[in-house]
Amino acid sequence: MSPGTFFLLAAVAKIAVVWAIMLAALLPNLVWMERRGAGLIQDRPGPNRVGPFGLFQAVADVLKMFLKEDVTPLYADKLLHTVAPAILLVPALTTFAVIPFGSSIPVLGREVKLVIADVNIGLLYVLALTSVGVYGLVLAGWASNNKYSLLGGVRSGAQVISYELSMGLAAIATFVTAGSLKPSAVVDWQVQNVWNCIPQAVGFLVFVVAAFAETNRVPFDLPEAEAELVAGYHTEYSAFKFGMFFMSEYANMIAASAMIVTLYLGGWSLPFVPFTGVWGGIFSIAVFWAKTLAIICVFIWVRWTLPRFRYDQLMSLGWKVLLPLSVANLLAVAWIVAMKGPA
Amino acid sequence: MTAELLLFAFAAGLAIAFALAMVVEKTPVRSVLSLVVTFFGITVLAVMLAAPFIAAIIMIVYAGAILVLFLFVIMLLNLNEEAREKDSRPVQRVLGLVSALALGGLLLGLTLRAGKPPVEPSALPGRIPALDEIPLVGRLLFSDYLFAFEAVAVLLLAAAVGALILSRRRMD
Amino acid sequence: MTSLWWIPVLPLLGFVVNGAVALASSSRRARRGERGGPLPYGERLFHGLVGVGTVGASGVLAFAALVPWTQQSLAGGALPVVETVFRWMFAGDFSVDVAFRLDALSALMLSFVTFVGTLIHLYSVGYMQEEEGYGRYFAFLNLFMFAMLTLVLGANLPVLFIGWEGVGLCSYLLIGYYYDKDFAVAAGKKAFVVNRVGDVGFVLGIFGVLALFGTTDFSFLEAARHQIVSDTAPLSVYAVCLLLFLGACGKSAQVPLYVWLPDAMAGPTPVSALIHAATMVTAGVYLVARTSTVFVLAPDAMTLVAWVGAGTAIFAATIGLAQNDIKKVLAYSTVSQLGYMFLACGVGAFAAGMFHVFTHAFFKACLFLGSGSVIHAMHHEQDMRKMGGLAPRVPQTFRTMLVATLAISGIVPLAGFFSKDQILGSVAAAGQWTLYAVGVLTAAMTAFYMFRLVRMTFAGEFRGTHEQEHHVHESPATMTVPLWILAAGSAVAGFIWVPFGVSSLLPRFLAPALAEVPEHEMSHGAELGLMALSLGAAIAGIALAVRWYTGRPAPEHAAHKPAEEIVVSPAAAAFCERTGALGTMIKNKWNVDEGIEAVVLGPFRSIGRFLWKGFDALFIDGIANASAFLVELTGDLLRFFTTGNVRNYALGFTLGVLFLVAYALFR
Amino acid sequence: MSVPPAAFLAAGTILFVIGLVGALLKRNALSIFLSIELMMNAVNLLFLTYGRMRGDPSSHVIVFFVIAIAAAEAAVGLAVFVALFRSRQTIEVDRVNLLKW
Repeated sequence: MSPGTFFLLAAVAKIAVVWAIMLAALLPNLVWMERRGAGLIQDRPGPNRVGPFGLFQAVADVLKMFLKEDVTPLYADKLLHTVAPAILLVPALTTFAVIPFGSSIPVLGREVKLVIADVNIGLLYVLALTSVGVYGLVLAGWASNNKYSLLGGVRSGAQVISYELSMGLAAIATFVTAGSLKPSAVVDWQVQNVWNCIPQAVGFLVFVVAAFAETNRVPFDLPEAEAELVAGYHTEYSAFKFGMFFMSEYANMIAASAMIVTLYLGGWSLPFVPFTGVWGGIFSIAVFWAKTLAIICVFIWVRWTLPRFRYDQLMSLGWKVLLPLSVANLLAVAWIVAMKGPA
Repeated sequence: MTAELLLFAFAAGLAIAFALAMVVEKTPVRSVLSLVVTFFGITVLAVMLAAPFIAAIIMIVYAGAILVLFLFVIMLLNLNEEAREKDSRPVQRVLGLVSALALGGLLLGLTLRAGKPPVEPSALPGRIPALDEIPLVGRLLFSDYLFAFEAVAVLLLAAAVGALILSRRRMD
Repeated sequence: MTSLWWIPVLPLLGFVVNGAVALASSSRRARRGERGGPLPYGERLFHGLVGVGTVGASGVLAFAALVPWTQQSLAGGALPVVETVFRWMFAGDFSVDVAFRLDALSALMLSFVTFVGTLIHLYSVGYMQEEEGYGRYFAFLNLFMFAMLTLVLGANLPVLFIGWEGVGLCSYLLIGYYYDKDFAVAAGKKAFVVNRVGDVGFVLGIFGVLALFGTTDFSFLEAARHQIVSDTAPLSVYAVCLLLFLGACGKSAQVPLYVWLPDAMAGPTPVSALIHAATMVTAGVYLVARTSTVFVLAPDAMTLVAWVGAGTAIFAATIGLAQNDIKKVLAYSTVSQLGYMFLACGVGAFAAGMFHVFTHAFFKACLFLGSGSVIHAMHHEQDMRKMGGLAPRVPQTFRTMLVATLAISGIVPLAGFFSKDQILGSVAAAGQWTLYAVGVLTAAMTAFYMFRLVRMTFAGEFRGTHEQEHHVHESPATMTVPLWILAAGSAVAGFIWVPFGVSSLLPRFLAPALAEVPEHEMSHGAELGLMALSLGAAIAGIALAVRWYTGRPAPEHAAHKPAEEIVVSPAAAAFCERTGALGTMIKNKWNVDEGIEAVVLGPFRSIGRFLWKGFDALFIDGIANASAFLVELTGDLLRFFTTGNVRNYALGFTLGVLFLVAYALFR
Repeated sequence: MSVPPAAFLAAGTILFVIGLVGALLKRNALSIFLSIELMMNAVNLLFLTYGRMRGDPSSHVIVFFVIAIAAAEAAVGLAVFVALFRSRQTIEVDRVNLLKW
């Protein structure tokens, strides 16, 4: 088998693994998790009718989405109204291309790194995708030709752009220590040294808060603040298009959690545990997803615990607190690295 | 070999097609979106030119920031459709089209003539190795182009302040 | 000895503090809309304490520095002390430090400048208490002290020049103290402008010194003493001396640059006493004495100095004969006495000149302060024709002024006698008998007009209004105490020349700092004879004044007459009638101001008017207007292309690029 | 490089011309601005191509600067449009002709 063919096959296999885990296993059940978690926190049962513990609720939801009537408002821009959810969903799903979801597995005598594309501009790739995702929100709001939608779209656009800065700057600090823009290099650095959440606690904090804002989750879910904007940018969406928004929200959440895990929580690694051989590789995958799931739980926990910010509070938090903090963090990290001299 | 050619054809075609769409489109929002797609095509071309960093920057800065800004302004000013009435300056229109196309032809000639590489590319020792682009650019930025870099920083600051002052509502 | 620089800096601090407080206070008053009126007691106390305190402290420091140095110097000679504060400027080999120098000359100046200065500050506390600009006054007075002390202590010509210009500035500021009065403003301007004429000479002189000796530091004096000059051509030394003397003329009010000094009396009287009698105006003499080693290299320049001095002395004295304003008399007297000093310098008796500077400071300050006290008593009446009979009403002022008047008249054994006699003796010894005759004549005139002043002011009966008569009062102690101290000084200051033991104190002390001029020996008898002659001249002047100005025939309703119609002395009036044109000329101050107006200012105004109307308005403005018209025309033509439509512009831009690209492609 | 550089150059030039046509023919100031952005990126592409041909990484730096300056320009330009719209209620360039005097 030529290296080219092997590379191609390996890539396909990796994509299959990631999507299988994410789309088939994680995504539908997150809805169930969220609703059960909400029930737990709010001291009520939550969905418990469909299947054991209501576990098949996800299947029922998906079915419902497919079967409902797809309504497009009369004065909407039909093309953009249709495209917008896709624009939102695609970046969320493709972020995983650069996230290392495991160490490496020996297959047919070759080591296969468990990352779909280990490119050297990984971080920039993620940021670029995030910035494209904004279009989904803004266009959905604009195309609906509805004032609530428009306000929601503009709000979310501004919010995502604002927090993207802090998020990027916080993330850059981890790449400065690792000396590379490859996410896999960051994980390797953490394996050799220490998890970034300890030396870069400030950056970690900024990144997590910004991730909440980026995913439009409570306490930053102003674009869809139901009290003021009905449902924000997806007010005019129904059926499967609404389903895509729904999916993309959870996909974004998974992507953000995965980024947090990769950059700050050691990725697929565990301290003092070597990952070698086939089983080590598989175990590393499990570790990675377990960590991601834990972070997702934090997301859910926060959602049902904290109240929503006001819009001006959101903006001043982003520009006046997080941005200076992340810049200071970056400067401090860069200074320390520069003091240590070239690696 | 052919895969690369195909990719080029796809990206360049995408860019040109959507650039045309951008010009033809009457709705500003659609124009902006077309331009985003064009930029996507340009990004692909940049990656093919061993400039993934620049490609990502184009995506982040242009698509992620500048064009979103355009969208915001469009929404803020509620510019739904360009005026339907006929262009009141037909001479201007024809002359513009003609001169632009003439200039295009000339430029094509000029670029293609200058396009012959001075040396055989493969013989160049200093060819950019795709993997080392970022350190290379970084080192250039902070050595040979340091002054320009600082000047651009100041320019950006000035632009930010200027934009704030320009768009501020007059407090009467 | 390491604190020389504190001496000028202390008054500077006083200036800063007083100035800041005065500014704050006046702006506060302006904000509250308060106008005029004296300051509250607390503010006055503050300004007085700061003003007098800083100058007094600087005086204490000065004496602490100069007394030991003087003792050492007299005991066996002491080298000048030079204290460098910092390097000011340098270029190639040339460098100037801000440095201060204590030697015999500056010690002498320092002693009376700080002493008299402190007394006058004290006097001002009382004199100025009614004034609104009390704080401003003290600030400027302190600034003046800073400048004067810098002038005196400066160890090189540029530093001296700072002081020189500084005192000029303060003089301007204080002459124009009553800035709401036109004549005060005009007088200040006049002083400033006339001084500029002299300063041009001084600056050029500094450059000349630099060219001749390669340095402006006073070390060049020693070089001159040993005739180490880069350019031995007598003409260049002569030119430098003339330029320096021009500066001295401006500052010390010599003919023809004396015109500003009488007008300077527009300032408050203590200012006249301090700046325009005792200290600043003697700076010119100081400069000539300081650079005496250079002057002796150019004997012709010395002769000129002597003649200018003598001419000024008699010229000003004649004008003084007929003045009725009490301060004007003193002003012309000052000019005349300054003439004496230059006369002394001119015949090579630099020590005698400096001696007269020293004694003059005491009695002229005393006279001015006395006149100030009289003016104070008379509620700002300065015309002597409105006075008379004040002796019993202001007895202390009268007595102190009488002492000072006797001193200036040259009555033995008061200060003026010794110094003036020393000058005249030196002139005679040098064999300049014409100059000597002028000097004796001037001495007689001096005695006459000074006693005329005393008699008109204090003798006879009161000629002013009844209100004035009612208000006449003796001044407070802050004014009389300085008067008494200065009167005492006028009485005894002359004794520092009197030979005790082997040789006289002062010349021995000053000798190292001055040029050595070959002594002309005179017999003891001749000396005594000359002394008697000058004393006789003075007594004759006094006698005439006492005879003419009895003050007795006070016309009945003088109080209601305007001052012009009051005839104080019929005898003097009759004499004046008999002299005819000469008397009128003297009354009109020789028409010098009018002459300057006609000869200098008139043509200047004409040139200025021509440049304004003929050159500027027609030619320069013409160019500007023509070019503006051309631009307008071009603009009108080009207007066609500016449609205001951006797309047109963009199209034009594109076409331009099109042509450029075509050129690049088909070239 | 299996794709000839001339192809990249041609693509860049075509994009540039399209942008130019847009800038000359559009009447909406915003659209004109968009066209100018397109022209800039076409030029960026040409820069990258030439840089690749000569093996000179300076081209990347130049492009970097072009992007930075474009960002500044966009910020100020859009602010100008907003201000313009506030005072004239339009950003049609044919109706805004105050550049006349």
